[in-house]
Amino acid sequence: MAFKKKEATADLTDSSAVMKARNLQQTAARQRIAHICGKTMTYTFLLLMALIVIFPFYFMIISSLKTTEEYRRSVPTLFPMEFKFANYLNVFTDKDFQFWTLFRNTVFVGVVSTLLSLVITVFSAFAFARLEFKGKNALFAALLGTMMIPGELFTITNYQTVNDFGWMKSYTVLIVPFLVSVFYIYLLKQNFMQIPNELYLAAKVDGTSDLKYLWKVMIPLALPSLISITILKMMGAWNSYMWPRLVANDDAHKLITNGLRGAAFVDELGNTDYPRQMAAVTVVSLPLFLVFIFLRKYIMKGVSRSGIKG
Amino acid sequence: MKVVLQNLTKIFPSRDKKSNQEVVAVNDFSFEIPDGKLIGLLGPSGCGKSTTLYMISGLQKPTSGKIFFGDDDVTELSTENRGIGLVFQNYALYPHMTVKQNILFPLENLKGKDKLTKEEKLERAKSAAKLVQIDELMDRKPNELSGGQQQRVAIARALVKMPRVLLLDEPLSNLDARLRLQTREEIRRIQKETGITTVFVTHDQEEAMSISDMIVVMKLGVLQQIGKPQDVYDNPVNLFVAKFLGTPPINVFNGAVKDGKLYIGDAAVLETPGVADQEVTVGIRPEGFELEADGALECQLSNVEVMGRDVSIVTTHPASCNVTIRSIIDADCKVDVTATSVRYNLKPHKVFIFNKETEERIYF
Amino acid sequence: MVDTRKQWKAWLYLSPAIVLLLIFTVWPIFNTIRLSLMEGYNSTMAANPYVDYEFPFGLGNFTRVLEYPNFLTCLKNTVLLCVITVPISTLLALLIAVGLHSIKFLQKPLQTIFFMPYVTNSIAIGMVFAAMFNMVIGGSTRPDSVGIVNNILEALGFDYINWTNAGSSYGANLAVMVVYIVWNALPFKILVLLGGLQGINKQYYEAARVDGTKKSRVLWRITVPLLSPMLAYVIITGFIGGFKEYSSIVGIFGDTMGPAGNPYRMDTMVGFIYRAIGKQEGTASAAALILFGIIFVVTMINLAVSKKKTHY
Amino acid sequence: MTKRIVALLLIAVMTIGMLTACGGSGKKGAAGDVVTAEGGFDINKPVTITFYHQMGAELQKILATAIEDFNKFYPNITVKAETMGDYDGILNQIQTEINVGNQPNLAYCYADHVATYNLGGAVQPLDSLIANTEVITRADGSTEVLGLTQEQIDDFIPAFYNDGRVYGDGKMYTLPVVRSTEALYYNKTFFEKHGLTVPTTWDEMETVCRQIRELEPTCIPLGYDSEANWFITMCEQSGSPYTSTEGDKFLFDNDVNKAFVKRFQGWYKDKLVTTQELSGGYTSALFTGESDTGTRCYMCIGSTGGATYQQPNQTNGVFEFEVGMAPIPQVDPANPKVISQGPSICVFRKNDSHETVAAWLFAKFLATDVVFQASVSMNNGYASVLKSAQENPVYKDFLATAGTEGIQAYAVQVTLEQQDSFYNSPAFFGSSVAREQVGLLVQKCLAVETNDVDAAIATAFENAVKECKYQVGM
Repeated sequence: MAFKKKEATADLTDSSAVMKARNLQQTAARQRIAHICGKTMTYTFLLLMALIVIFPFYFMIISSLKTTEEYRRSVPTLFPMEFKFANYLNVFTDKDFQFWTLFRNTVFVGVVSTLLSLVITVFSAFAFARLEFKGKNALFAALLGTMMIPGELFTITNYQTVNDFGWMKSYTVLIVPFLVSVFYIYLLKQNFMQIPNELYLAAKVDGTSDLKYLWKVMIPLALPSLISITILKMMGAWNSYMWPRLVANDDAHKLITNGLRGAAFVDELGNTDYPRQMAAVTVVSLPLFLVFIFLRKYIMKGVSRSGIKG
Repeated sequence: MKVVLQNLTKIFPSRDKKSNQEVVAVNDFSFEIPDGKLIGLLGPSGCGKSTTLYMISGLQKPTSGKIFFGDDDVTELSTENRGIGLVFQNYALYPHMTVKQNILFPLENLKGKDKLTKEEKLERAKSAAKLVQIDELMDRKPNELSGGQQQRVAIARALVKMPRVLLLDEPLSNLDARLRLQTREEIRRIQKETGITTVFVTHDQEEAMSISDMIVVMKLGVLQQIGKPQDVYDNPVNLFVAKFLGTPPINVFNGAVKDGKLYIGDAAVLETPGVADQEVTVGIRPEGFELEADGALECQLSNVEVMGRDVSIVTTHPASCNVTIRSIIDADCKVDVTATSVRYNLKPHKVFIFNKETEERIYF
Repeated sequence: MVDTRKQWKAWLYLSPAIVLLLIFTVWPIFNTIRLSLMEGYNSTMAANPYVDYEFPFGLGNFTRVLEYPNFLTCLKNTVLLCVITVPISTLLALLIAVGLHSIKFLQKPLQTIFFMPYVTNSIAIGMVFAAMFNMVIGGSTRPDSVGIVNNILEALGFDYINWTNAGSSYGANLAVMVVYIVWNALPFKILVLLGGLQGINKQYYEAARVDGTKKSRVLWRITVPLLSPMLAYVIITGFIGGFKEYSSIVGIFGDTMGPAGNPYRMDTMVGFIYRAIGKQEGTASAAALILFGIIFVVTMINLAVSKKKTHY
Repeated sequence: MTKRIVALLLIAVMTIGMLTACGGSGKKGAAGDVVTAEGGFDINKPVTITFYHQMGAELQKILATAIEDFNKFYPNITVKAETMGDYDGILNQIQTEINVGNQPNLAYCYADHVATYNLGGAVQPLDSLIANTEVITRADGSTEVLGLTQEQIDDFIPAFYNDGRVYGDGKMYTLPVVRSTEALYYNKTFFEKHGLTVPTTWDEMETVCRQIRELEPTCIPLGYDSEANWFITMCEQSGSPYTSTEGDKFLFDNDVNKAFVKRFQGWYKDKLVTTQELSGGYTSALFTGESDTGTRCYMCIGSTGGATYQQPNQTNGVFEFEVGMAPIPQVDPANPKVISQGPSICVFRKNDSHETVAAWLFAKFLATDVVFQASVSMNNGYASVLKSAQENPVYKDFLATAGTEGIQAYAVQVTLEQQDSFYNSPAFFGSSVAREQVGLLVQKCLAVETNDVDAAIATAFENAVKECKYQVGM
């Protein structure tokens, strides 16, 4: 057989794996070139894609610095000919765009709905991941099934519902209807499932209550996922548009995206003053962007830990 | 294939950005692995043994130094061009492939004139599987195998492309005690059968000693000693090696050499001609004690453990660096378990003395 | 063992979620089914306190959806967009994730950049894409307004392509939509796949390197199978999202969902549903249920396939 | 699992079937067309009314002033004005609100919107209010008739007033606020230089366009902004049917209409004309020369409300050319027809008649207040619907500035000059669909690329009618 001592050595001597000294250098050089080529290709690809991906962002920022006239040019300029920082000043001083009010409303709605949503998600995910009860799998499958339905059609009925509840034009109507996200429950459940069940059993043996166990063990271990959910939820508050416009578009409760798309930045003829709008969009995106940069590590961990396995 | 490491050094940049402290994983490491031998790289965790193995494999590049396979300088060669087989600590079997696919995988990478026909590949895979005795399991997935079986698959996968050098990273650490014994014999057998130069890394001295042709003891990236297992055991070059090898471990005392005699406490226990007067550290192998009623070294008896063939006597002594002293003597010797103390004579070749500062061996 | 004490405890923990879902998700679904069975239902008519409009019970709304002259166009666009964008975006995301995972220098800044679309406001995105692909005043002898994409084509020695304006071809329209949708889908997919990659034991790659496995073979034979749960996840959610495609098309083509001179050429199922809201909610409900049916079937097929193909 | 879901679904369907079968009977009362405040309107009873509009910042200032003026008369009527961004925003918001019965008290509206609101029976017919002769003593001691006096009615430009009565049931639903129309903007400098005549008919238009093409081979002589307006106005000018509130409703698929569309298709092919959608932007951009390459228009038919966009670029404070404005070309100059566009105001039904009357009073105030109308007009180039506004000295001065610089005044002037030519299109559930569809139809037909133009046009017409009917459930 090939693996008997003698034959093996014989095999090896005429195999190409045995290299003459000059071949060695050639191979070494070749592999160096291959390595450099590989890296170059990787970087070229990544940088090219990055360029494409970042372009709209760049465009948003340069547009926010252009004059209206320049923006309207039919061949868009890739760099502002003159910087109009006044566009930014305008964001904070514009009477139609009550930046601070909008900002405060959005932050309030975002924070409160995130907190409540986290509580609900944690409890639900815990029940699904750790507790046994009848119909658990069926219920979970049904929940996942709801993700497949085009949610737009809920609007009519939900509008009626919140109106019957008398929630119109309140923070409640902005917060409550969308507190439960099946996706978040799913994400967190997966994360919880990866925490060894022995920990739970050990806690039970020690007489730790479920709540204490959740608080002391599950939550710290699932922190990255929770942070991801927090960010997704905050982004939701930041970008929500249709529903808030419908149910709470009064000045006291208006959210920031509605402010952006509303009457502000529109002149008398209904034409949008894009540079000013872009400046506002940039300012509005900034908090999210910063949050993302600072918490990037956790978001990455959160997703990788959820280890989306069936 | 002989493997030569020449002044191999590996420095890792510091992980902690602030401190800027570099980590020297392997420091100026040189030795030669003779053709067809099984070599155990031995040392406590963090000693650089795995790094050394990885540098031989080509997965890591040395910071300086050279590696030769035979006469070929392979330092600059990347791993796939070195013709090595590597078995990972946790086997790294592809979980989505069957045993057969796992074993075939390396063969499918061959190109050019090395390219094999389908039949040849299967033939090779089968004989490799046979060699490690897993030919019955070819269609299973790794998660359907026991640890020992996975280990064999990993070895088969490493062997199937007929490497010039086989490298094993902690091959037994994931196995239970019984399997460990069995598997290390297996490794020995396979190595013998194939005659492939094999290097394996372990922190378990017993494992290394039991199957290696040669062992290499490392500490903090520095080579301590190379040799046949028994030679190293019998002749450790320093306190570290002495302490690291042997179960139960060597007993260490504070002692002194005075006028050509070795003193432990007040007792002169051994003649040490030609050794200058100094404070020393004394190492005595457990089997280096002989019960004698008028022995030179008196220890307080605390416990006697009868282990069948041998008896292990646990004692204490004020000069001992360890809490207890453990000696192993023949079961035929009667020990009075009610006595408060025992007296020993020492076998000179089982006693090593070391410089107090440098911990280097002082020969006598 | 299922003990009864735990049973009620589980339901207690689930109660807030269940109550909210019952009110804001389950009830609307039932209501949708109800409306879909009321022929010709129009919410404004139904709200009229003075006139009692009749909405007979039956399947008329469903047949009406199928009778819609543009129904096949909607279906075709929806399916085409799904079938084209999901593989492209998944593949690109995979390559980017693998690339990002393999580098050290610039890794973090690049990661941040690839997630930027996530935090870029959707208003900006629509306008930018319109500007990028823009060109041509209809009927003029020379293009008047050229987007950057055409500038690039010109630099590469190609002719301008009319992407979205009057007289543009279906292929060009589709291409723009594909680029836009893929662009939009990338960050999430990269995020998930990168997360998955970080969970893969590095030794598999070292083992492959020792064996001299080619990069492409490592990708297809090792990375892809090991990532298969995440890939299945992004593909399934991609399909679900793809079947609901609407706002992206409006973002590029406006409410008429097509280039000038060819309105509703890029119409989709959800586009149809949206237009029916406010006019024919019964039909809209029926269409939503039909869409749900399609998504359900496709997801089930997806799940069945992925069960066979994912390796765990 | 799947079986269980299916079973659940079946049960649900059956339950709902029964629900629908049983539900919905005998809810309806009589339509409250007539509003009477018992014992007269009590100006001291506090009431809040909500007004939805789409005004931007500048107009909101004007509105705020108007509300202040109104509150001098009725201090206890609090007007809450909310902007919905644009007209579609108003429509969507109100339509959803009607479904649950909490629509606002009054809103800026287009006729098509009112037709939609009418489906829900939400709009208050104004006839009884207009006819109401109750005299109210206002807070400042002055008096007014609750309804409209004949004098007030006569002060409205008739065509605009009649915009409130286009719903096929003979009832009046809205009051006009300001109006715009379409006008022909032309490059006066260019026309004078080349001795061109401003066209008054479509035949003349074709001639002029061909002349201009000779002079400037790369140009597109005419830009027409709104395809839908073009079609509807051509129907009116040709005397051919467009829509009707009765019967088949969508009547625009006829030979006369096909003929003019085919003619314009020829123009488009010969590069004599382009439209907003086909050119990818307001054609005014081509007219003013904002586009920096060769293509430009020398004529543009656009809204008088968008006059500022027809103002050419300035270099060193000098306009690049002089703009002329003229009525749009006609089929029959003896019987001119132009479109009437612009916001009206409608009042919504409320259970509390006090609220309804309060809303009416505010609607009436906006519709008849010369100061408000003139201010709006001067701000955006829409024309006041009141004849008396033209007597207002400030407004008069404004109108006198008509020209390239005072292009808004110019636009108002042209609008007012045509006050006898306005037509109204019928509004009903589906009229907005018709409008959308004919706009798309023009786009489609102009861009036809096949050789068999007639067949393509015929198919397009047929499909457009089909789509209209489908969307309203006919």
